[in-house]
Amino acid sequence: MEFLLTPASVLLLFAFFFIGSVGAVFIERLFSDNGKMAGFWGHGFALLGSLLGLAISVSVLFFGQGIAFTLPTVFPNFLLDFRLDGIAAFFFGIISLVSALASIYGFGYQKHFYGKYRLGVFSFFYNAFIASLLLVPIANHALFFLLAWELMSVASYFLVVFENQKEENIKAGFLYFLMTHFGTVFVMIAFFLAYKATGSFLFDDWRAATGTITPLIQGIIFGAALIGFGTKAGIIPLHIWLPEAHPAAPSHVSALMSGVMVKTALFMLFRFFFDFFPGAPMEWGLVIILIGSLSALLGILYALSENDIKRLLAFSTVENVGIILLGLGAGVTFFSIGLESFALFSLAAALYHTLNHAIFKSLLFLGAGSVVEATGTRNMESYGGLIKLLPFTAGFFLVGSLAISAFPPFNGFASEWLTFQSLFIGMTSAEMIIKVVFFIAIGSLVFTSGLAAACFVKTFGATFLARPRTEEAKNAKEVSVFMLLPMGILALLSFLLGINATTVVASLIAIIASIGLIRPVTLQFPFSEFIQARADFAAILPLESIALLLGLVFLLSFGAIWFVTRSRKIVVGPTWDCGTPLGPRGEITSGSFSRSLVTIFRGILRPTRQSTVEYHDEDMRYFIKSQEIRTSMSDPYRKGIYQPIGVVLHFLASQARRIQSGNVNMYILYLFLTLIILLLWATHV
Amino acid sequence: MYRLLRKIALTAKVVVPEKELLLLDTETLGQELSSSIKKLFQGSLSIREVAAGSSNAEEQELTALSNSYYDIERFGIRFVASPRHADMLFVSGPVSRNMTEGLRRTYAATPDPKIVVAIGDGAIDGGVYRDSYGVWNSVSDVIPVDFQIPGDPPSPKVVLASLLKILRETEKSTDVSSENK
Amino acid sequence: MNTLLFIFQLLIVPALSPLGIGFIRKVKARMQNRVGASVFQPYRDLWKLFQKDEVISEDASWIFRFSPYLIFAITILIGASIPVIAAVPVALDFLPSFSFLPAGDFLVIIYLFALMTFFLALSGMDTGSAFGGFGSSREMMVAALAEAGLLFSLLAVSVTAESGNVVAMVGNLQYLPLQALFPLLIAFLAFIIALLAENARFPVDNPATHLELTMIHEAMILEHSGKRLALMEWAAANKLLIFILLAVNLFFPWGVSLSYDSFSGLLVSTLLVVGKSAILLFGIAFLESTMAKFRIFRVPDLLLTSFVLGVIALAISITF
Amino acid sequence: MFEHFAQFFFFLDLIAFIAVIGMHLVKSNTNIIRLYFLQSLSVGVLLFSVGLVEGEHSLLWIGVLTLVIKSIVAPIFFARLLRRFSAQQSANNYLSVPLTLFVLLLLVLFSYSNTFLPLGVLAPEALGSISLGLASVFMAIFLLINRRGAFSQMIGILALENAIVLLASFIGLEQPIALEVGIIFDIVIWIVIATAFISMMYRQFKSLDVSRLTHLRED
Repeated sequence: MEFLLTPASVLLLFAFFFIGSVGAVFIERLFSDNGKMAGFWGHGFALLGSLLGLAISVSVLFFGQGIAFTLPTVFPNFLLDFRLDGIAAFFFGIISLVSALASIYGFGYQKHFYGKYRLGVFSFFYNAFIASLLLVPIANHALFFLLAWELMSVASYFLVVFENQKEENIKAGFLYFLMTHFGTVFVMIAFFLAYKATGSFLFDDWRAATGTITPLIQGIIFGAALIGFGTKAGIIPLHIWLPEAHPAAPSHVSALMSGVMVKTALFMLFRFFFDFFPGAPMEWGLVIILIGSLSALLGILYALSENDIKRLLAFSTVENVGIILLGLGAGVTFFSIGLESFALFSLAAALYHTLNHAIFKSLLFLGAGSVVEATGTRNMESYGGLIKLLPFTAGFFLVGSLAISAFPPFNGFASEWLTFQSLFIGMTSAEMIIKVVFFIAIGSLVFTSGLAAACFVKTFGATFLARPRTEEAKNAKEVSVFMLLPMGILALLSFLLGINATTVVASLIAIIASIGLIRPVTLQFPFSEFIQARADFAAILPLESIALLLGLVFLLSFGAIWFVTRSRKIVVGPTWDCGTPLGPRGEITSGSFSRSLVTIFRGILRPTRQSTVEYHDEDMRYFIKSQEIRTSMSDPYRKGIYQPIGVVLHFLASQARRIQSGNVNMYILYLFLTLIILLLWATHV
Repeated sequence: MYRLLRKIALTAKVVVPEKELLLLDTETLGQELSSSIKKLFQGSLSIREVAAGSSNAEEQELTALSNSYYDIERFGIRFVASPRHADMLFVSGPVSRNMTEGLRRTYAATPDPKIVVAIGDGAIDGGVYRDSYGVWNSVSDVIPVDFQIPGDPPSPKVVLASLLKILRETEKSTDVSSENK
Repeated sequence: MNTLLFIFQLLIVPALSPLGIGFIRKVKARMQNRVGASVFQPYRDLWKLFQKDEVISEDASWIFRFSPYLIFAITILIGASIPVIAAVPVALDFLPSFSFLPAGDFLVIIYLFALMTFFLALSGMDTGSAFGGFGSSREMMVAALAEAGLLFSLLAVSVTAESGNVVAMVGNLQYLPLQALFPLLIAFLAFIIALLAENARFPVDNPATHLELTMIHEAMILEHSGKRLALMEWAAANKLLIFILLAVNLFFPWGVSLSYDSFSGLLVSTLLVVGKSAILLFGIAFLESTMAKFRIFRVPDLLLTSFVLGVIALAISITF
Repeated sequence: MFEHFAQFFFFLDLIAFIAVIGMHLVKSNTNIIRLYFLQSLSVGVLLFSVGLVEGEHSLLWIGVLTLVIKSIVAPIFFARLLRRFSAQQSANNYLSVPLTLFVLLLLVLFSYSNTFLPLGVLAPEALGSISLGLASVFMAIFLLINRRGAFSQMIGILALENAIVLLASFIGLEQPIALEVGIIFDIVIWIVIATAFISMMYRQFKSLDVSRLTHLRED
């Protein structure tokens, strides 16, 4: 096992991904089986790499011994510095777990692309994407991190536009590219400011130089980091790319993007606020909480009004990111007012929700992927009755919906319960401003969890229950075992993580403690300590006993009732609908299900509704031949924020074009003038 | 207008004199009814009323059953919404063409053990609408009918009395069948 | 001895809940100067339904067949974990660590009720009938909005009683001075509105009607028959009784005995609890007989007032 | 040792400086080539002699290489190019001659002004030739701006390159040999590209006048 703790294992991991990506392109050349072999090769090596990654992170967490090493490079100020400490190992583990399962899913899903798209290219970018995802948490040098960050954005861009025959995928890819680089600009601002303040690109120096940073610079760095990583995480005003890009990608990639890529941004936020520059003032905590509650509430509202299953899941990612930010913000606030143990508690809640969201969101995305694979369309209005055709997918999707709506025996409840507790603690703190903000946070979290339950009843009900509404849904078939296995594992995980929540919380607190919040920065972290902490948590969050009790009571009642009514027979007859013969359109659709809630929140959602009526003869408008009602949601962000910015930019660009006179000499004149000005400035400054 | 007024003036106020019916008053009738319901339906009989092309006369009478004077709820009888919840089906009116499918579905949707009762002359043999093109003449042409309550429409008391008769007969038939089972 | 109490605690709520429903129906009948069915009629209804066969729709999946059991089990679990006549967690003799205390946390109760509504709505949609679908859609709307008022009112109580567990709350509240319990009155109002919304009582939904446009809870169980219908009715009755008991014991905690040993204490506590619940049930029945049902899109304003009342109660209870 | 030949180097520098001025004034393309030949010759000789003086073998090679390519191969190549397109004449300026001269004067004054005094610290003894070199660099750039004909602009770039080499050698920036060879190699590439560019332009617009390019801009 010691091999796993040496730098060689990390390098071997990236070697796997390298072979996977480059090899796949050649394999596609060799075999003319429209990419089948290349797909297997790519997904196979991605699986190998992720399993190794999982092994590394588990061994690091278990032995409590981090890995840190540097690789010199040709360029002077650019070191490939790796650092796998407790918190990085946690995220490393999540990423490799989800990518391993996504790769297994990929084996089954790839027949979706035979003949239509080049699987060699897909495997190349797929492996590059996972490699960059794994690179992000362990990069310990600013430029190295930016390289990994950029590689991640570019690789995911190509995966988003991979199915390029659909026009909207290209547009989604473009918007995604634009927004991620808008975010990367702010990330760079934060990094270069930090470089200017601490004089080096190495994160270790940043950690050491915490005292020297002036509050103003620290404020700007936090602001830039929040906006930069917020764009990637998809907080509300900067989220418009997320519901476009995630559904466009192939399902197991969107599971990776939603489940894991969003978390890398949150990981860096965690690093910035607690690892590099701890001691952020209280206002930052409150800002994060407000952003979190806004994202949570609006995210689930938009999810509720969605009829495209993958867009719905993408919006629900925005909601869950909001919930994670609530925990993070609470941590920052407590840390700034000196309540360290509560800070640890709420950070553990945030990280726990990160882990849970990664699991049940990828489960839901894989489920949605197999539904899309079976029916061929993403529109929920054309699903229905799939539980009888895709029984296993429906079962796992149900587990995912229960977990995401935070119901007791599952893991979603454990982390949401913890977030609630940390918000309750904050509510009773001294200052008035903290009380108000925590009130808002609790209010938004309560409404969010209520609406999340409504949203996932709609999703599950409209997709799987009652009768198939269209032909595609009628002849859907169950997906291959490759796709069911990862979903099964994820469903089991989300139940197990829910059951022994106390172990997970205690170990998370041990991990967080290791990044120098309490003790000096250490690679090692005291795992023995966490065993003792587990006991007092068991009293607070007794999820195992709730699950046990529910199981016992269920068996008791089931047995008693079965005994009493064993002689009764069950007759299967047509659905009673006040006698009316029920066609496929009789049952409720996803749009009409959420209609009541959308009408209540119409102030925020601003639903638009056009109805076109066609009469038999125009002048006598009595007998209607056909009537069509089209309801849709207006996108206030695109109209309110991004359209005006676009107009301004366009205006500026058209002004700038004026200097483009087309005459070569003019351009050289501009060059010459700037040269003169620079010389003057250089010599006079 | 004149013919209508004449009809109102001439029709007798009391259609069926009470003593003629030789029936007991509501109170005692109700007690016997609830005791037999206790025996047969464990004290709770739920009825689903299906208007299969009826002239709504029977419905008026049945609604009267749940007013404060008759108040059948105290004897354990309840009118329910869905045939799924019902033990007994009251079918009124000669089954019209467009209600046939609905009636069949209702019958199929009622769980066993169920009793179908045709209420009112219309349901029994078509009544005033007999042999018209739009009706089936009687409920028994569409679904198997167990009992009938004559009257156009039968007064609430008649309904109660016939209900008691129905339950007594089913009691006897269940006793017989349970012996020979 | 403890096992006996354990079983008593397990069965008390399901045993008494039909009585609550019967009492409300009796009072409503009396209001319409009808004699009305006897108070024990719901027991007979349930017993008859258990004896009947079932007709299940062909479109229904295993969720329709499975969820009545789960819903019923959840109500029993919560019923066992709330303080009925004594605020004391009881554990089995031979398995001391195994008690209903953990399920008493008020967040767990709220989310268990949400789980119950989740499966109720799913089984409503499962048969593909238009009424079931719309019933579920409205049910989820009401449940989503009512959860806020519910949580804030219980939160106000938990903050005043400094404990998250319902059983412990009742114990702590008894020692608090009267004026500390003042904000709980506002919280009580919020809780009552949430109670009416969650249990499909009057201003939100009419339990007796079957008018397609207005029914919410009834619409979802239109397709159930036989034992599944019985389970649904019983679960709804359990839920109502649990809410009543919570409202009574949490907001007016005096008299609830803190241990099972003194018989006289238990007697007083039983009388008090029964009396207070009767008053509350009478209030609900009175409400149902004297006011009209709200239009569906005025219900959110009602639930919003419950949310605001809850927030006010919480704000006051914190500042003191 | 360097001082004895300072006069001689300054003289070579002066020739290159005059060559660049000449390029501004002369009308026909062939004369521009001749002036370019003159400039590269002086640069080559300078490099060669500095190599001799300093005893740097690398500079010797560079000097020879510059002489061979820049002053022999390039002019012949260009002359043949001009003959093929028979575009000997068209080499006029944007600005009239007096204005051009006035701008040249400004540039020379600017390079001699004290803004570049700190540069002197690099090679105190050769201050005069540094500002001269700077002036020739500025004038070469101005040549690019001023000339209408694409051909003369091309030559202008090469003249600029020579002026930079001259300035660098005076300041004493001993570029490593790799860089020198690299630059010369660039020149070769540039010549190939320029010919292709000129021939395409010629075929397209039947003249080498740059102003025709303006309607290429899509508005």
